Amino acid sequence: MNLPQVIEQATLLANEMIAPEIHRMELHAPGISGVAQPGQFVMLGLSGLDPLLRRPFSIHQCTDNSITLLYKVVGKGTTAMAQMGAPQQVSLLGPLGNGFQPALEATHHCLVGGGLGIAPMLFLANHIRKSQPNAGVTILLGGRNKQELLAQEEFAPLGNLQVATDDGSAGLHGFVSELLENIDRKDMHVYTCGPLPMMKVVAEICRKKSWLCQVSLESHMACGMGACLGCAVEKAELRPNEKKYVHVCKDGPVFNASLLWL
Amino acid sequence: MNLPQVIEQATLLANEMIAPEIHRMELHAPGISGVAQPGQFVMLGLSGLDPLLRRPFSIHQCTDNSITLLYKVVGKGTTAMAQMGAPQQVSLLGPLGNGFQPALEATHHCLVGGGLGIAPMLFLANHIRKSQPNAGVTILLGGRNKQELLAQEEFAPLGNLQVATDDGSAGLHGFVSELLENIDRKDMHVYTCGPLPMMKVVAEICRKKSWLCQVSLESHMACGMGACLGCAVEKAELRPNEKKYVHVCKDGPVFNASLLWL
Amino acid sequence: MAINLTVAIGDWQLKNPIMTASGTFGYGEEFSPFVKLSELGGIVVKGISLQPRDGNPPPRVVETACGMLNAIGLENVGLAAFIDQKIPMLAKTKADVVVNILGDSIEEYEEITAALDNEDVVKAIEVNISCPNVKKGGVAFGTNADMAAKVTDAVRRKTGKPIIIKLSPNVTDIVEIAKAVEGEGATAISLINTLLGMAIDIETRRPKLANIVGGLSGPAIKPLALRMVYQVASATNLPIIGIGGISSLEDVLEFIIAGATAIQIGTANFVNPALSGELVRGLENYLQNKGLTSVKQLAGSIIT
Amino acid sequence: MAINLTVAIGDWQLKNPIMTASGTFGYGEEFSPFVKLSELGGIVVKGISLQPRDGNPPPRVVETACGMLNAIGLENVGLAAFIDQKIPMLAKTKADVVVNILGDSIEEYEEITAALDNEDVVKAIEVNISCPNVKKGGVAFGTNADMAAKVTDAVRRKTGKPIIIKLSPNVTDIVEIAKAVEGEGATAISLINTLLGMAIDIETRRPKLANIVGGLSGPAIKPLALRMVYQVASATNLPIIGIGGISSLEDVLEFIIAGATAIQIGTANFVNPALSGELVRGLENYLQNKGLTSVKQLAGSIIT
Ligand SMILES: Cc1cc2nc3c(=O)[nH]c(=O)nc-3n(C[C@H](O)[C@H](O)[C@H](O)COP(=O)(O)OP(=O)(O)OC[C@H]3O[C@@H](n4cnc5c(N)ncnc54)[C@H](O)[C@@H]3O)c2cc1C
Ligand SMILES: Cc1cc2nc3c(=O)[nH]c(=O)nc-3n(C[C@H](O)[C@H](O)[C@H](O)COP(=O)(O)OP(=O)(O)OC[C@H]3O[C@@H](n4cnc5c(N)ncnc54)[C@H](O)[C@@H]3O)c2cc1C
Ligand SMILES: Cc1cc2nc3c(=O)[nH]c(=O)nc-3n(C[C@H](O)[C@H](O)[C@H](O)COP(=O)(O)O)c2cc1C
Ligand SMILES: Cc1cc2nc3c(=O)[nH]c(=O)nc-3n(C[C@H](O)[C@H](O)[C@H](O)COP(=O)(O)O)c2cc1C
Ligand code: FES
Ligand code: FES
Repeated sequence: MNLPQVIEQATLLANEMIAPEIHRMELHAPGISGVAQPGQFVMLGLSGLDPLLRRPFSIHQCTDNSITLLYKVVGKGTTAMAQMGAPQQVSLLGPLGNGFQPALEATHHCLVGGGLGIAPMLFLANHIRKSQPNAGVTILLGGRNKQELLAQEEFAPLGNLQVATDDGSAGLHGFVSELLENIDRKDMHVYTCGPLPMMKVVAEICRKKSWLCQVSLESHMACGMGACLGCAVEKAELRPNEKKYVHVCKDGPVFNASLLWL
Repeated sequence: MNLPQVIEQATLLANEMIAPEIHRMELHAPGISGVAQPGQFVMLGLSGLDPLLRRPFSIHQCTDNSITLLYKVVGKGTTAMAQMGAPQQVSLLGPLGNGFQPALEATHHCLVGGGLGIAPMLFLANHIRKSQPNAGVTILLGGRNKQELLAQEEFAPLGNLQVATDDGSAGLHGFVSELLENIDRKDMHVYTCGPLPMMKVVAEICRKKSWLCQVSLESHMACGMGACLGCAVEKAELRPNEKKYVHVCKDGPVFNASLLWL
Repeated sequence: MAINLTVAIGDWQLKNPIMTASGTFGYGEEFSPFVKLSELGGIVVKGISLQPRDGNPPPRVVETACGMLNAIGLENVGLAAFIDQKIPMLAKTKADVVVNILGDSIEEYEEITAALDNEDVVKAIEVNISCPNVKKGGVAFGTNADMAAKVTDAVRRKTGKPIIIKLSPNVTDIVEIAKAVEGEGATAISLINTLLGMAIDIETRRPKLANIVGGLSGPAIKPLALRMVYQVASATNLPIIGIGGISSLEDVLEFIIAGATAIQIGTANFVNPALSGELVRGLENYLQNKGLTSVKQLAGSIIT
Repeated sequence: MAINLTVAIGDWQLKNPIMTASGTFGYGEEFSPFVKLSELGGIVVKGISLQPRDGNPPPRVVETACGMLNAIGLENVGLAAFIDQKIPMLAKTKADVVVNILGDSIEEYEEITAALDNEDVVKAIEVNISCPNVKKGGVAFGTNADMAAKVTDAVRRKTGKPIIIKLSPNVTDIVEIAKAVEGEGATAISLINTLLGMAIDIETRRPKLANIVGGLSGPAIKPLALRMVYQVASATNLPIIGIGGISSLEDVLEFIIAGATAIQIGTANFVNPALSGELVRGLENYLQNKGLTSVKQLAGSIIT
């Protein structure tokens, strides 16, 4: 079920570095912000022919009129993005894909973000807080170090926040999955985004504890809208005649972990 | 005879629009400005792979530490240039080519610039004024309209300035070549840069009046330094075994009109 | 004055020369938020094979300088599901549909063609003998003039619809192949499909595509595509559909001036999903501004 | 630990794998303000023919997306003037010089080779059977395996110096041509030369190049070049010199990992005339940082 999509000439409102190599970009994009769901993404277009393709980014924050992206400078597209300034125009295609489906009946929600996977979690946390003001929410964030624990201040008021770092510079010295492992609860709904190995561990913990788990995947994308079939990822084979791959952009980016990894 | 060449990371000092689609860019480039001669050019490099090649621009003005370019926005390279701002870094290759050779013995110098061909004339006028303070200098500028008569204020103190416009909005209603035709002088040395048809008329007038004439050519360039052989233009054939083409970047851009067109 | 944008490919009258390329436009529906499909000259759907295919393992796409490599490997729903599920949906859009087909053998090409011959919504069949991303068939037919001729002849006998043969650029002499398919009754030729390329991840020392090699598309290949269109247009009498890196009105005009009757937008659909519709309007405006009344006045108007 | 950058092409020991490509580096002297020529693995000078040539009429170059088209048409001083004027100048630079040669007939290739065989400064001869910009010879030899083999054999008999055959990418099967020249005693293969392309000025409706078509080079063609290097390296035992769109250290590494023994910088010399020298140092630093001691540890290290 894909929601309405638009190509929107968004105006850059702010674009600032918030940690080494990590930037936050806010865009006036009422067409997209009005319909976006947590976990959905946009394809951001750069002018010129090189880089050629749009780049996918999760929606980090969403207000009535604007969306915010949290991105890491890794290559030529994100380098060009980091050099932009307000009030430049940016072409956005979105909102795309199927977002998280917060369980209404869940006794407790647990959001697990690692590294840049923290990005979509803020929108999700805000959404749950708003739509289910009384629901219990635990937020687990992980990063290599303190500086990579992004947007902590924004998360703090939204739930029970716990953090972990690989180098011990903040919170638990270890993996964010250990924080999850330590939770002792019967009914819980887990939402996760981050590096693939982390998400697989999270999904495995959930399987053992019988928690439902939704994971948000990345994949190399050309179109972001189901047309190129470039973003395939292998899924667990259920029945002999079933398709071998799902497509992150239109079947995801959020999947039930059980569909992917059994 | 090519002078020393460098690749210089120049700092942008100013970049402003001075007429519709016409911009002036000043760059801190002491390595180039220290040795540049009037009529020489630089190859300006843009970052990224598209546009790929450097773009050639005449040196419009030259101080001890800086050079100024006067450019028209015509395509993707110049569009990108127009968007730059101080203190960005720009890669310059130069100074390139053979510039004007102001005749020392000339009783009178006449500079004829049309359209963007005005660009190199300012450097030349300043140079003649400095090196031959007593020489007579006439400056003829032409453009399609008043707005295209660039840098008039800078030229005014440097010689006897006359202008012509296609639409009559300033000076003579007609071609700049008519101003030249009207000059009644025996010995004169003419330097011209502008659209090819204009320069051919100028050269023809000079031939009839027995004035020596130096013309500055343009051509599509890949390297600007004699390596690709891309910038060939046909020259007048003098002797049966002579080469058919000259190369604008290293044999020019300034040529004696007689070499090109007899 | 009314501008005439129509062009003909055999009996099929196209509203205008702007089509979309196979594999870059899904089954059309994905683009309906951005383009009114019925306003395009035609849409070419993702290549269909007799049996459904899963396609190649990921990663399947990687960006290169002004271009991209893909190794989708012809993932598609297969002929039966296409007819059952996609044709009814396509019929509703009122788009002029071209079906791109691919077989592992001449018999497969025949069988698919015969099945599609019954479908009214299908205006023409584009025969892909040039896919570099599948092991059998595909490009093997497209790089050999005899084989290309045989496929053309076989398909020709199975349908009265226009047959467009889509050629591979990965050949020494594109004109030889074009003439071979012209001789066997092709209605038109489309070119080019992608060029075989590769990219390597220097950290892992592995190819960036799981399939090792993939097809290069996008603006990077435009000069090659344009040259081939010009060569084939000069050497054959068939209508040519130009494809390769087209991403602006200027690009469209270059191909038409070089001799293309129509053109297809490929990779550029990913960059701007609304592009194809914009180009229809852009072309009309351009002709108007130039005082031309028909796009045919431009076609093949190159001065050499 | 000292890093060993040397590689071998036949008897010729290159200081390092970084060379510059024919036609993009003049006769070397133009670049001496920017690069110490003797520090490069080798420099390949502009193609030399038996007689001097004027080349094609202008315009000869035009930029395309991430690339450029050229139709220089082999303007060059001719064999005699090259030996008289350029060789003494090149000898002074202490550079390792490769001479790129082009003939209209096998006899011409033979005659040029025989004359260069006497010149000490010439470390190897690169036989251009792939120039798309001249009417006769050139690419005609490069697109036919038999002809390519004949040229190789003929040149081979005229010199004891390493013979590098430079292949054309405008072919259906690059491996077939590579094997043909391997069979006739080529010392090494360099690839790729430019791809035949075209661009049209929509205002004048004329080709942007006076020669109508030209050779495409630059980053746009890198994926094709890399694929061909990989294919030829996998199928022959000859050292391969990779060429095509190389403009960064990462590009150099991709070609070496794919199986290239050495590489040549072409169009990128125009963008950054100092690049070739920078890459020698960059490669050394890279190996050091990765804890490698020899560039040979990288060569052909692709994992598939
Ligand atoms: C659905 C989705 C949501 C995403 N959300 C975010 C986000 O919120 N914040 C963020 O910083 N990044 C996010 N990414 C990743 C982001 O799209 C890439 O980092 C970006 O496209 C890199 O562009 P580039 O031009 O800078 O890098 P390139 O020069 O293209 O490549 C640099 C490196 O990034 C890798 N890369 C390129 N594209 C992708 C991709 N699509 N997915 C993963 N790796 C890639 C390349 O393999 C290469 O190693 C998301 C990706 C997807 C698919
Ligand atoms: C020696 C020399 C000195 C020059 N000095 C100046 C100057 O002082 N001011 C100035 O504004 N321009 C000057 N030019 C022209 C300038 O180089 C081009 O306008 C510029 O390269 C266009 O780049 P672009 O990317 O904006 O246009 P593109 O997108 O590359 O092309 C746009 C249009 O410009 C034409 N063009 C492209 N390159 C050239 C070229 N080298 N010469 C002529 N036409 C070209 C194209 O054919 C096309 O029609 C000079 C050219 C030369 C050769
Ligand atoms: C992701 C992708 C998938 C493609 N799938 C097909 C296909 O199924 N059948 C086909 O004939 N061509 C296919 N092509 C080739 C395109 O139709 C087109 O010929 C090629 O991409 C060149 O055009 P472009 O440069 O405008 O993209 C595909 C191209 C891409 C990029
Ligand atoms: C302007 C120009 C001139 C060239 N002249 C020659 C030549 O004389 N002989 C030759 O074998 N290749 C010639 N080439 C091809 C290059 O040597 C090289 O093979 C090709 O440009 C691809 O490399 P690149 O993409 O790095 O430029 C020329 C290329 C260019 C751009
Ligand atoms: S990115 Fe194109 S189908 Fe998913
Ligand atoms: S521009 Fe390369 S030789 Fe003149």
